[in-house]
Amino acid sequence: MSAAIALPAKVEKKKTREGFGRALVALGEADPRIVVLVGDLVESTMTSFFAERFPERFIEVGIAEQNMTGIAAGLAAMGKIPFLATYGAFATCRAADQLRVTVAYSDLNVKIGGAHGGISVGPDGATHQAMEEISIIRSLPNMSMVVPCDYWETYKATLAAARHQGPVYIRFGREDVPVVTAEDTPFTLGRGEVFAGGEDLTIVACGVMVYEALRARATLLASGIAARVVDLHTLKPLDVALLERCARETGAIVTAEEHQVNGGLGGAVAEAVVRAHPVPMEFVAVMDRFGQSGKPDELMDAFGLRARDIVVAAERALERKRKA
Amino acid sequence: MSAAIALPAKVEKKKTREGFGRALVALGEADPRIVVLVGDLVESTMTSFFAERFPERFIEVGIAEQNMTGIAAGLAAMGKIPFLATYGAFATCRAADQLRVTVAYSDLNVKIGGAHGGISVGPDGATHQAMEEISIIRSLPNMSMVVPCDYWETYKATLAAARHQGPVYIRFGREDVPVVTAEDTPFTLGRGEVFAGGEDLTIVACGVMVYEALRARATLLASGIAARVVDLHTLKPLDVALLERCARETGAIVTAEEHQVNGGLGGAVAEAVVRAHPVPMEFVAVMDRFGQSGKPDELMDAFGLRARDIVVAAERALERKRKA
Amino acid sequence: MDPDTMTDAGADSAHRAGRLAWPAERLRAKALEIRRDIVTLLAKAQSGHSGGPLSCADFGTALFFHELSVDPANPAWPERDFWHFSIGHVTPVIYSLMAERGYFPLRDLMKFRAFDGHLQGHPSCQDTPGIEVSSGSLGQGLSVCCGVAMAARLDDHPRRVYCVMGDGEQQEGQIWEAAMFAGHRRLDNLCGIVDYNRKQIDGDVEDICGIRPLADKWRAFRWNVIECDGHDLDAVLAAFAAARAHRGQPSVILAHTVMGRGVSFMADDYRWHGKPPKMPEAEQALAELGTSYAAWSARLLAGGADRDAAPSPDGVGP
Amino acid sequence: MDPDTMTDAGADSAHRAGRLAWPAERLRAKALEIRRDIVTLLAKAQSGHSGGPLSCADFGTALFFHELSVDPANPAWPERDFWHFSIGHVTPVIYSLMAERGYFPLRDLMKFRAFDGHLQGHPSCQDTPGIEVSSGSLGQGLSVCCGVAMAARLDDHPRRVYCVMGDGEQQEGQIWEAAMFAGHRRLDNLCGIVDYNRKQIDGDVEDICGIRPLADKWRAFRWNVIECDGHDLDAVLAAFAAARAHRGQPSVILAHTVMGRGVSFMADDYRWHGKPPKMPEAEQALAELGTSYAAWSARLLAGGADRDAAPSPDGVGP
Ligand SMILES: Cc1ncc(C[n+]2csc(CCOP(=O)(O)OP(=O)(O)O)c2C)c(N)n1
Ligand SMILES: Cc1ncc(C[n+]2csc(CCOP(=O)(O)OP(=O)(O)O)c2C)c(N)n1
Ligand SMILES: [Mg+2]
Ligand SMILES: [Mg+2]
Repeated sequence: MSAAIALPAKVEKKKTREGFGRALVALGEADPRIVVLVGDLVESTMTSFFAERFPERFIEVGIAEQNMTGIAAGLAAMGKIPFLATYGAFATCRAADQLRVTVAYSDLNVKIGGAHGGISVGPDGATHQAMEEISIIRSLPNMSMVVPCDYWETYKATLAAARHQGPVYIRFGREDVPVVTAEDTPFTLGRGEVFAGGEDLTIVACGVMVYEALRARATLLASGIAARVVDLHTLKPLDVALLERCARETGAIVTAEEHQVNGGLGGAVAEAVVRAHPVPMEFVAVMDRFGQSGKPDELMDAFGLRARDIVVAAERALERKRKA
Repeated sequence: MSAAIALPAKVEKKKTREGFGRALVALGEADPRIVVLVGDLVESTMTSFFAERFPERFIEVGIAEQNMTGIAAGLAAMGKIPFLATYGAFATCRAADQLRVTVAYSDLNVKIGGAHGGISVGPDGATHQAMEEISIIRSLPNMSMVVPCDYWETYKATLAAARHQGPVYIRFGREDVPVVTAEDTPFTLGRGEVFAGGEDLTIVACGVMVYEALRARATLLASGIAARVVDLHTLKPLDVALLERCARETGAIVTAEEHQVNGGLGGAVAEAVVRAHPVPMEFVAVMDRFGQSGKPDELMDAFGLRARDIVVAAERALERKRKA
Repeated sequence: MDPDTMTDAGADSAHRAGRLAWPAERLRAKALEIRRDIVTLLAKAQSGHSGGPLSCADFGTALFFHELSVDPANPAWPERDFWHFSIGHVTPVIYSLMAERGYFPLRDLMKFRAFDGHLQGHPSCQDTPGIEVSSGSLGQGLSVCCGVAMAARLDDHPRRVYCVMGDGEQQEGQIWEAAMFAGHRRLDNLCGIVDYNRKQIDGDVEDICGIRPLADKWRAFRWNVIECDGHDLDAVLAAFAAARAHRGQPSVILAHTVMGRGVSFMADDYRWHGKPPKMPEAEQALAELGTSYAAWSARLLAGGADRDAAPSPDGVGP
Repeated sequence: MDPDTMTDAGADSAHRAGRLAWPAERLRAKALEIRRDIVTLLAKAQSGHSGGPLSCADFGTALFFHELSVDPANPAWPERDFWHFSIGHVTPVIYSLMAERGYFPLRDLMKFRAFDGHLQGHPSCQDTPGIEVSSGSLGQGLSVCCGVAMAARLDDHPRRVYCVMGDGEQQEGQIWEAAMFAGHRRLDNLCGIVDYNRKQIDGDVEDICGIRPLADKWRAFRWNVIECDGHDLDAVLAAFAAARAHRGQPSVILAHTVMGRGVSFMADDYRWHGKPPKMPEAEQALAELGTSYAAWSARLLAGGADRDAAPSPDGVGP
């Protein structure tokens, strides 16, 4: 069912947010109900494509994320399909109460594009490196949430969000990231994809960490370890059946995310695993600290978000699996 | 080290928020740096005691939770020890960005009292039943968080929050809840307490669910099952050592909380357990749905937050432990 | 909730569309019934807010029985005006207005805040037909209404949008974000109404965090400001008419009211913001309002929709 | 960070306390240096904001070298005034002002936004000595300053509190919450400064979500409003003096400025809000400012604190 994803020989890189921006145009062409809102961040969120193509359905709200969220709710209540865009830090934290009461409790058809997720945002530093979105959005009933791994997945997640009835949050990063999927790689909201097979352990990743997971897998394979790689793009609803299968079949799990360790992807997987089939888990994540300024690469190294960190975690998990 | 807590023969009931209100007065007497802020909810948050006793150190901000959080930060930057109070839904969601950037990233000495946590708030309904605080606060670096189980624990948590340098969130409910601890029951920020011994499984609870856990333990004991009960009042930092010990010694864990299941107490414990010693876990919590109006008792029944629900979960966990 | 319960009103009354455009005198009589409903349902629930609902009762009646173009039997009627209470805590008046107007049977009011009812403590669009967006966290409603007004503009739809706010609520910054947006966009299909009762939970608004000069604030945010006595129905109707006539700016009506208005011992007393009358208090209040708990609760429980509310078929008045 | 690096400035200069109270002429010369710093550090980092820092450069220099009572060698000096940039993105001007004033060595500016420096993209009080509260999410700073002003009032302390805001930032509702609070509490120890450069990220403020009439807004929130040309240092000093003299209300200075001011190709162009000059552009900019990248970066790297900044021992001026 799932397409096998090989590490590309030559890595093409593209911004996930560009997938968002392009998909919005495609959506806009197909459906007049699509409306896009932005909070003084047209270029950063790549809503500029839509703004140019459909100026009459583009609403610049200015620096007022709470208001933007409420306006989107009002548009949705009138049958529009609004996509709002700002940095993830502000899309979640600044408008959390608006998301909770006006959007989620009302179950309105609002789509949220949260840009600049993760530490790879780079020199802007901690305030702009959103790393709490999964924890916050997962706690709100009725919300769906996707953290796509590359350009194409973001593109497809954006289309899927429009099709889905109800609020959806899509997280994307700032930097160019390796394109690991293809235009025809399957994508279903709510389902994880096994990108590479293996029976020794499972690496469950989302966002840019999917690429790191594939690289880690290659390294592990060289020492005779067969790691399964799951792209868990949808954080909510969670693909519990797949996670249970991976826990049973491989007996150890490493999660990898560019997000706080508390309540993120790792937390979501841990919750599923202890309920279904408890196995040793290791977490590759930001260890409950704020980000900082630096080059994206420096930061990914310093915060331990690299393939090599996944390899170390995998070895620890395997060791524990053997001892258990 | 931990005091054994027996189910009281005659149940005295008291509001946890009263423990907050009383402790603020005691703190105010001992330390002139204590300042209390409220967002148009003096009676509900029981900051009225402090307001009457120290009107000059009491700041009524009005209905502006973002501003209140920032003002508290400014006071803290000048060496005051501000406690702010409002409903938990607004203390977290409405001011999440202010908590993140101004308070937590600055690591300022702001204390937050979040009232009306949980569904037992009753007739006010979903908007006023805060059930996401643990997920949100746990994701913010530098924060500490306590969910006390009764009047005395809230009182002590409030005193401990004042002693601790850095931001602390304390969650309390609306209703009278059984007083299970005594004035001299030990309380240390960051440490869970074993309230009752047992080797068959562990029930980890916080807030009002501690009482339900003790009741569940009594029921289980009648069928020959010895459940350990842990009062995990501090959600952050987490008492990982205690949780590991419980996992090892009892081999199964049930968590019980009046909070969303995603990223709450159960999530925190699951994260610790899969890293330390994976065991079957069952979650008693609000299952990713909004609350509703009703009498507190009706709601606790309907949402499955009763001793009997813990008993059922315990039996499931034991069954899984046996099979594993 | 049983969907059948929800459509009782539609079942036993003619299809009702459009504005009722009742005259002030008739509104006065209806407002008295709304007050009786409010006291009765609060006494029954023994939970909920008394003060704000009573201060909203008169202009609320004018809104529902004169101004709004709606079809209670078909809440999603595409031609409807949009109304929203940003102050979600005034559900007693919201639900009374809705039931009296025919959105659901009057008897449902007797299950206010009840576990087995559909009338949540704060408005929930997932529970109550006719509520379009949930509220209860203050300060969020005007933004929603900006979105609805923008949708109408996009669709070139004549819909008008009404947003009821509190005066204490004016302390929430999001109100001013929305105000700035609406002023900037010249959303003249939008009309705000402030229940200016000078009270909030902890006391006088001007003591807690003064909002004066409120008219200057709205003007500085580029709104057309209309002030009126929010209990004088002639004045309220004139204010609505002025708002409707005004072009190029959104309008806000500062409706000067008295918290708890209509019940002597509640009037102008902030301590009645958030509590219901105990039964003896309710009896006294209902006596002042010319009825009794027994009589009025019987009327409500008798259930059906209010036949008086049926408009002429062309939907422009009785 | 090596704490020793941090106190260089204190080490090689006299203990500096209090206000410098420099005259306008001297401020003009310093403002030119601040602009050179800004362009140089941005060119080095190849990341960061150009436009806002340059529009803040003149009134910022007046604030730091005339108005503020601070002790850069002892940032926690109890008698200090409190200053805070709510617009955290203008770190280039903040850090230049701080370094020139002696908070840390000038050479640190060459590690702006660097992984191994202490100068974060947005102000971080955990990283940079002298930053008291972190910022970077817009709209939060005035609330912090209200808290500081309240603390001063509680302690009967003469501290003055200065908060720099952006004009785009005025769209954030939290600003108006804080404005309402400060007006209500008559916090006359508080002075806001709006960098009124008429631009924000996506273009003209008035196109995006107009904030006009801004003076009326602040007045309606009970503030004393002072308008001035934010690049005319005599006017800025007069504005600060007027704010200091005003009793019974907080004051806000609407400093009319030009985004990117001082660099011809950046001036009044919103596209320079958030990007740094590429090296050839920086050379051109620095030539316009009377220096070169080589010369100015050498000055910065030479490192020490600016000796000119040393006040007379009584701390009331040079
Ligand atoms: C964001 C938020 N903060 C606090 C509350 C709690 N609360 C409910 S009503 C109210 C007072 C509202 O005052 P006002 O708008 O004047 O309404 P009135 O008391 O006149 O009915 C408060 C503080 C809330 N519902 N939402
Ligand atoms: C809450 C929040 N929303 C959005 C941003 C992104 N942002 C940074 S600067 C800026 C524009 C600020 O405009 P203005 O205050 O006029 O500053 P200027 O562009 O003149 O420097 C925006 C939208 C932010 N930092 N914080
Ligand atoms: Mg009021
Ligand atoms: Mg600007």
